[in-house]
Amino acid sequence: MKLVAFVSDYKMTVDTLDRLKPEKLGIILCQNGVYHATTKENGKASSLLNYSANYYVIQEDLETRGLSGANVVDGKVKVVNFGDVVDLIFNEYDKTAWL
Amino acid sequence: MKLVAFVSDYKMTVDTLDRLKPEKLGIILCQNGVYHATTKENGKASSLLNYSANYYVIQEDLETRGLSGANVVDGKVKVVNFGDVVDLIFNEYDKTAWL
Amino acid sequence: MATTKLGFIIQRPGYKSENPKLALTHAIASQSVEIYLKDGDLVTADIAFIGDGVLNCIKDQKALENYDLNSTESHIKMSLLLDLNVLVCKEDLDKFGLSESDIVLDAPEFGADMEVKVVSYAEIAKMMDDMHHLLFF
Amino acid sequence: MATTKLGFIIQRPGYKSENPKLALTHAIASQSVEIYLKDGDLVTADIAFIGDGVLNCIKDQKALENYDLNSTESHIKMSLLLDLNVLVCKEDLDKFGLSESDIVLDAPEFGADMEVKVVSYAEIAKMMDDMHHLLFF
Amino acid sequence: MGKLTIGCFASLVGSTNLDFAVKLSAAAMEKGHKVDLWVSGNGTMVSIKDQRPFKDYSKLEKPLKELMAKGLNITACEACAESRGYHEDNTLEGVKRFSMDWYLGSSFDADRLLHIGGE
Amino acid sequence: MGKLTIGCFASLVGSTNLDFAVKLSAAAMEKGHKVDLWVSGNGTMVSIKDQRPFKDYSKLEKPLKELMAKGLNITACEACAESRGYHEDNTLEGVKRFSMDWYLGSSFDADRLLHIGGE
Repeated sequence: MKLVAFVSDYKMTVDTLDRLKPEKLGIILCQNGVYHATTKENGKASSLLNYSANYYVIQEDLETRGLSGANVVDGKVKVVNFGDVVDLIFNEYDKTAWL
Repeated sequence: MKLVAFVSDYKMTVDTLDRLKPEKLGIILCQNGVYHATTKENGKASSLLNYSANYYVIQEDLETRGLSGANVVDGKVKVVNFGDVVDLIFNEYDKTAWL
Repeated sequence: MATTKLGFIIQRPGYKSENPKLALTHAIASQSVEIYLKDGDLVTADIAFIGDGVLNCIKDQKALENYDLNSTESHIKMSLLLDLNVLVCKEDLDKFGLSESDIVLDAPEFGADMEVKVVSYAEIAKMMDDMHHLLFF
Repeated sequence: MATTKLGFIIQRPGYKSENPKLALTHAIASQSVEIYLKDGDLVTADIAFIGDGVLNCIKDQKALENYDLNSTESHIKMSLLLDLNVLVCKEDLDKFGLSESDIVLDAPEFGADMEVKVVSYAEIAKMMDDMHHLLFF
Repeated sequence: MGKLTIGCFASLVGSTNLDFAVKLSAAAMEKGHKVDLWVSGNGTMVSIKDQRPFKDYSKLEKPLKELMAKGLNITACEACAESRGYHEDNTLEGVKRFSMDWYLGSSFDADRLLHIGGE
Repeated sequence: MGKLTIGCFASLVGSTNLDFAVKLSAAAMEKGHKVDLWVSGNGTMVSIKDQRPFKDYSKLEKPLKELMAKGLNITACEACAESRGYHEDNTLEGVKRFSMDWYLGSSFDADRLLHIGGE
């Protein structure tokens, strides 16, 4: 399957992403999940960025938290808007998971 | 200070207990926090039981989750009811923290 | 005549959140969905407990006695009565040191023929592949 | 004539939960509590951001533009205007690689004289010791 | 153009899960997709009418009304609403109330389903 | 005998935070303590009258009424309630509605305060 997962928390309480092995994985960082794209702890990027996946982060949720400016977003994460999310859901993946 | 902390989750999203250094610490396991008293992962007791603290777990919340019977509760945790919690709050500690 | 298959994946423990219960009550609603469908069309619900979600399956839950609330256990039994496919991840049970004797396995007192299936995660992954849509709780 | 001191400890990031905002609005309510008290009696509120809670302090939050919602930033500034003591844990800022230039420090545009104090955790612990009651968010 | 069914369960005024569901609905409809929105659990909170629009609290009555006028189909779980004291006469005009099977019925011909559970 | 002030913020029908607050209130009053209960945020949900008592959902109207009859002092945050569409005429009899300063006022002479925030 082609699965797109939404991560909306900074501290995750489930390890489901470690188990899912879809043929194609997308991860959309939204709400407090956006910190995974921007925030280093002791200089280290979030381990959530270590999956073999396409990463996206929602612009509005970055801005809301004072995290605008492309320079703060990790290079492997693409900044998107809600319209892009709709296209990802319909055109690039066949199932969704809000974790 | 003498602090009694309530832990109501199994997966914690804060590390506040690591920071607090009261002269006396009580930890009351309630709601899904009761799993810390009963549940071993790969044979290991929860690391939440490693603090230098007095531990309590609420009987009703154990029972609700099918965890009755003293034999399932870790030896360092005392099973209490809500009346006991009231006495702990008023007589043994001076501040509370719901984490 | 078509069938849409839904997979309900429960990954968190219950009671502190309404979600595991709502997963089961929504899955059970697959039994009355025909009023919205044409004759012969179907929506099916498979249920899987993974991760900390397997803690929902521990038996003898006294939620009615303590919270005047139907237990998650009773909702699992109702799912069995309605012939839903209920899977529990064996690796996660093993991790918690839980065996089949610790969890809800059947519901003969409800008159249910179905039983909970303790299966490897690989089988749950296969189920997820086979579904049209997934709902994570 | 007595004073009750409350410590509001914010340990989680904002917006996904209402809690950090409610911490600040409740702390601000210490300014209007006298209607419940006798002359000369006081309730004071000190605020501390620790752990992931320091992420609430990042400046230039566009919550009004995106969610039609007052930002946590604006609530911090309102706290300063009302002369509340606002502490931010330096070790946690350091861990996240955040410096004073990244966070809300003052609110001259609100006419506030107070400034946010970036302090070591030891000072926050001292504040907590000094309070009559603690409220964790 | 396809059909998107969104379920929003664990959200509440004050988190942004319902805001997310409404923003995504708007974006999908903008692109010509049909959207069904199911609210259950605490998500039913969005179905109450006359919510006072303070700047300190999430408020969705206005965008929801605009989207419903453009064809958004929104239904609240009746039992979840009643158990919270949200009754028929208190419901935002245009929001339907049905049993949980409505959500499953909507999924039948949905091209995509996004279930916003979580905490 | 002392005074316990409890604040319950992040809870909702469906979690057991409000149940916890009510059970603790009952136990404290049983021992002769005075209890003030402040509900704010989603906790204000408990102040709505006519919640239908289903076995699948937490329900607190009955125990709350019993405790109020014995002297439990319960107040809901007015702004939090209004923003959710919970109005005066929909409020459980005996539950007061005030601004947030009520909670701080109650803390003034409280011997102990338990603030149930969390998620």
